[in-house]
Amino acid sequence: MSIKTTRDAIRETLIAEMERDPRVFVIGEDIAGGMGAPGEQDAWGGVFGVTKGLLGRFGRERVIDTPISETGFLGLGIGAANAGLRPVVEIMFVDFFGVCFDQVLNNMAKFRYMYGGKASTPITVRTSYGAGFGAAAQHSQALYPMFAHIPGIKVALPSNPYDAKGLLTAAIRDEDPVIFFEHKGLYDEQGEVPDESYVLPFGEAAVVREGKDCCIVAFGRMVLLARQAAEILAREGIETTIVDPRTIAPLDTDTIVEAIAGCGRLVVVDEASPVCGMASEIAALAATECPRALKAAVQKVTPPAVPIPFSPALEAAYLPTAEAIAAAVRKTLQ
Amino acid sequence: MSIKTTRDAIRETLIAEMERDPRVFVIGEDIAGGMGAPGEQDAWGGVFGVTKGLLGRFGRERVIDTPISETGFLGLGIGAANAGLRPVVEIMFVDFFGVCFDQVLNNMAKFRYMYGGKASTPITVRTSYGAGFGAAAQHSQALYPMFAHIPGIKVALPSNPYDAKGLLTAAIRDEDPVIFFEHKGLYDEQGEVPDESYVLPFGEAAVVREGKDCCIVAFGRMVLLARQAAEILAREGIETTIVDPRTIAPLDTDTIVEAIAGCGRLVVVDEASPVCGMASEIAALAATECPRALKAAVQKVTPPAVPIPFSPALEAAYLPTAEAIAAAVRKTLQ
Amino acid sequence: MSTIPAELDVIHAYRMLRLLREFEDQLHVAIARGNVPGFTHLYAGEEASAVGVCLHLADRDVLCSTHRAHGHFLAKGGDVDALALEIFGKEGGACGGKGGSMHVADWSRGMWGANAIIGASVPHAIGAGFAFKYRGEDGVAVSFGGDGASNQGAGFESMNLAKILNLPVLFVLEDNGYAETTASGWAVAGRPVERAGGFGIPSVEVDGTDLLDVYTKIGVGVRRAREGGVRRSSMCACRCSTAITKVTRKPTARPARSSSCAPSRTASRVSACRCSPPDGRMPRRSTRSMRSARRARQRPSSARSTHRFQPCRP
Amino acid sequence: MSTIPAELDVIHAYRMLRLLREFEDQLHVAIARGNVPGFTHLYAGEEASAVGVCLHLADRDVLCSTHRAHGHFLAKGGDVDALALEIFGKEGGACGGKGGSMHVADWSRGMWGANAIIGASVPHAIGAGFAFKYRGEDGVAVSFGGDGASNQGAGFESMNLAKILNLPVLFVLEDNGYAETTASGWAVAGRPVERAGGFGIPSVEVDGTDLLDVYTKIGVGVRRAREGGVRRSSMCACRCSTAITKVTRKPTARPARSSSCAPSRTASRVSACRCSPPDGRMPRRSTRSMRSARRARQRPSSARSTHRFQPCRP
Ligand SMILES: Cc1ncc(C[n+]2csc(CCOP(=O)(O)OP(=O)(O)O)c2C)c(N)n1
Ligand SMILES: Cc1ncc(C[n+]2csc(CCOP(=O)(O)OP(=O)(O)O)c2C)c(N)n1
Ligand SMILES: [Mg+2]
Ligand SMILES: [Mg+2]
Repeated sequence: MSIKTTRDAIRETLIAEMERDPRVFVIGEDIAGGMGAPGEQDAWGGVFGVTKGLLGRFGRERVIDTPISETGFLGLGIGAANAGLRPVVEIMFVDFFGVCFDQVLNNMAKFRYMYGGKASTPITVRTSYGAGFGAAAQHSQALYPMFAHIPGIKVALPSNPYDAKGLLTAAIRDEDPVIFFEHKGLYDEQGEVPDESYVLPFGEAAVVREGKDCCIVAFGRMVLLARQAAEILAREGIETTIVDPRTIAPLDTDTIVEAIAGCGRLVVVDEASPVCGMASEIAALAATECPRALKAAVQKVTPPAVPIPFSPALEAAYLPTAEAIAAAVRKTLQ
Repeated sequence: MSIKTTRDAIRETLIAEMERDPRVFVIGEDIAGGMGAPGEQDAWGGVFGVTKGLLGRFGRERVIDTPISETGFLGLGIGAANAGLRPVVEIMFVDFFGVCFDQVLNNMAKFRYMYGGKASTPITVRTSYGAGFGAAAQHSQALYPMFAHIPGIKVALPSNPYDAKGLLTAAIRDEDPVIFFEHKGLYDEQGEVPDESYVLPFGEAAVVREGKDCCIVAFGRMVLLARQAAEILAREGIETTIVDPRTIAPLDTDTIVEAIAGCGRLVVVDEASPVCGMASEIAALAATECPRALKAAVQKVTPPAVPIPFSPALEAAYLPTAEAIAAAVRKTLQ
Repeated sequence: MSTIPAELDVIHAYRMLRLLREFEDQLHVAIARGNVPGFTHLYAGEEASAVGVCLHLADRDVLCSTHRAHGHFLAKGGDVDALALEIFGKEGGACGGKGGSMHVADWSRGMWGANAIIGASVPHAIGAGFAFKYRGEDGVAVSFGGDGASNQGAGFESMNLAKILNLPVLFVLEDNGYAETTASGWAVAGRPVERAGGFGIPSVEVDGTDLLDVYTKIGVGVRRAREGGVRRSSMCACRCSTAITKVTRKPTARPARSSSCAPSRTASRVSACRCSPPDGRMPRRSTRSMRSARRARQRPSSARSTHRFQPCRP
Repeated sequence: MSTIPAELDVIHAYRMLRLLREFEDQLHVAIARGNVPGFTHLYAGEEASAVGVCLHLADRDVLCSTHRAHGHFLAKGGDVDALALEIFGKEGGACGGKGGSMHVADWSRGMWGANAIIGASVPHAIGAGFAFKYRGEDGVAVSFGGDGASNQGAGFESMNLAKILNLPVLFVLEDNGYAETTASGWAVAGRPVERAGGFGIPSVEVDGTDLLDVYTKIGVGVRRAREGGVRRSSMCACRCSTAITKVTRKPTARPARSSSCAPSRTASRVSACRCSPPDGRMPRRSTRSMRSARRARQRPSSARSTHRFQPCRP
């Protein structure tokens, strides 16, 4: 057990799984870096440095740089998975799923069912998401609700290094396709992470904090903001429960509903766009599963429904904040 | 005013708008049919025959068949719209947005905002959706919730010929991108449709039926099933309100919330997959806007979260039915 | 006129050709009678393409197919009954009735499935090829695609990847003259076979109605892929003879689920969904393959029905 | 050595080259100092490509660009101040600060915008070309893309469409040797310029550091597109001289939004984000274009910083 960043936790998971299982390989744009460019091997390790060091250990056979052909290499991963390998494909930014969306929507998500249970596509797709870095409309989206909408894939959304390691291990060992979301703002976050491997099962939410007054359900990096909000509120004497679903497909509705019903008040915090997002999904759970328990209107804390602006000032106004979450909680208590 | 099918209503709208505005043109796979094949011009008019007859009136300059390159020709439409034309692009089945999703997600939806309000992309994209035809997992999806999730596009979901004409007219005249959803099962539905042109503004729901006991919000073809359910229930003395939002982006939340609050009971019927779909979005509205008014748990009537099966027996079990809606309404009244 | 290669079992080859044709001919009748749900695309007339390629393949080799896959399924060794049951949506079907005609697959035979998104399966073939290379196996992956599919971005990206990663993949482009109603002569700029050249991939054009032509020339590509070396990937543009034998129609055998759905003019259109006679628009070359094998007794029925899909009113 | 075409205003051309270079050089300093938010991609070293093409264009012509667009913006006549303000995310910026470096546009000048999805803007160029043809205007649309972009499906589909619809479009492929860290010599199978041939589109390779070479050869393509006829679309593969001048870094000038975000090792990486010296890996051809114009005083700084994007901790 030692303190590690999310970046390092993900990297050590990849290394462990590649050592454990020769079928595991990683593929993506600049995932090693320097392909075809003598003299600068392993300079990058992906645009966020997550896969740095893999090339030296596993060589070009298992650490594969690609051209900018997401449909091609995601499809390659799908085919390799069908053939029994365990590809870990990186789509550099979640926004780029646009150019290879069909391979998710109509292919990897459909195979097992559509081919009568006879196909198996054990692929893991890692991707980065999230705003806050001046990356503007095409490099800052969250988008995971769209993937949760598609039956046939699993979606992990870790909020800390420990969960990242356990969920990624589970993803790689899973017999079905998983999309693994890494928030850009969490790569440098630190936390305790055991050195040995462990699996966090999908579909088990974490109750991060317990308090009787209001339940906050938050996703990914929003869990950090929720914790800050909870601190602010605690100083005011308001006790909150925080639930971090960790995976959104499958979703641990039991734990979430129990927490909502226990508090009678609900705030949902989601970095994704507000319509048909996870905030609505959780609010809907309250309405379908425990409406009688609700003592106040559910509050959604999300960005507005606009593309993500570039200017730092506008982007700051766009994103949820701890203060906005605290205000929403206070509102449920009025 | 005369009785027309949805197919004919859409066709006459296209003709009227093309006659009215020389900037309007239609483009898509086999939209006329027979390109490059002498002797069989205008044989198809699109796979559903909606655009049949346009070629004879407007010629190959304005009725353009394409290769199977959705990214290419949707992008072409976007560029042509940027240049001031009014393209009506057909994506044959909504499932095929997978191969051109980026043009929606990161391009047409983003331009106006991302370029500081200086770009304008008045494109209309028509597409067919829906199950019930043995078309299996890759040709039967609904998917509109994913589009509602993307800020920057408008989404129309007409449930009858009259609305189809008014909404399509509005879409083509709109300065912003619109995706227009046509349910395969509605093409042959008939209804009264004025011969002259009219515009139905986006963001105005229709209250299809009024009754005090329970509010049913239904989308697209589900409105038909909701009406059948209402008839069944009326015979049992249960009076229902039916709201047809008609457009899901923008969504007329005022009318919907008013109807929910008025009845105190809510059933949402959606053909899309249940997670992060419109059913959840409406249920969430109840939880955020009028939870106190709820006298019973909200009921979602949707397919299960699985790919769409081919076998007619399985497909029938997959889809919502009028009886399932009626049962859900009865449940809210227990 | 091609000579018959010594290693070719002509009787087996002819059996396969006949099997593919018979299957489609009988299915065609069932479709015309309204007994088949959903969308069905017949392979009649293109038999020599599937058979000529698959004669070079073993079960361990992988085939990635399109919406028009019955022939690929059978040529790759898939079970006839499982195919039929699947197309009719029955238990015991190759995919348990969940897939239907557009998704038939037999994974045990390396038939990875019909895939009804045009172009979508091409990258899976390079994935299979990647797996062969990764494991040091000598398998070959074959991607089938139509002339229409040749305009989807996925195929180009896959050719580039196959080339730079040096994967054992054969891309077969079955040009039957049309993508639905659109002529390939118009929709496909340049000569399809030359597109591979832009990626440095060797390519060859074969007569997709001539079994010997397909068998012989494709054999070179398959061997190149299997034996490795610097030019593993191949592309072949296969001109098939017949017009599009496309029959898409509505199911009728299903019970109406909702009573309010009054009969509409759909009904009349259904009857129009019968198989139209050969329209004579396509070059009606006879299947030289069969003649070469001196067993041809029948010309391919170049039936083409352009009736569009008519939604059934549930 | 090319001769100077009589109609070329060499002073104007040189001014443009210098403007593009000066802008990037000054921006580079601002970036290194941490004053520019988000991702910025400099065009330094590729000036002759943008200028050589745009000298043939008028405001009514359309240019569709990439993530590396400052040079295209200026060469197409965009306002320098509006560009700078946009890159800094300020009011008065070309997009009101909503777009930033990766989305700079000047619609009044036919500069349709930087677009940071690789390959995504290529189809928009054919849409612009379509509009010109539809309205009977003689405008030309130019699509710029990098060597990396040349492997995205969108570009292939667009070339095919441009050819069969006979649209006035020029596809410019700026091969600067790299897509991020990946060498084009490895990632791009075959010779890029030959890919157009697969679509029957005429193509030419030019030296992207030689203004006269670009200007002269591209002129043929632009004229062909503008004047119509049967071979309207062109493709040009433009070899640019410098290495990738890519500087992506984190903003520092922004106030921390959340107090719990302790400083991390990001800070130390920022300082490493200075412009590294030319790494000598690329052919260091001097900009002959400028020499040709006999005004070159300075070699292009082929600065290449490979520092990866470091998220700032909000
Ligand atoms: C991405 C996508 N676009 C459109 C379609 C609709 N569609 C089904 S078959 C077909 C024609 C295919 O033509 P081709 O590739 O030549 O195959 P063929 O039917 O001639 O065997 C089209 C356009 C589809 N299934 N997928
Ligand atoms: C679809 C997509 N994939 C990946 C990226 C990430 N990315 C940004 S720039 C770049 C390299 C582009 O290379 P090239 O086209 O050669 O342009 P250059 O930067 O060399 O000018 C990549 C991979 C992206 N923006 N979009
Ligand atoms: Mg075809
Ligand atoms: Mg480059």
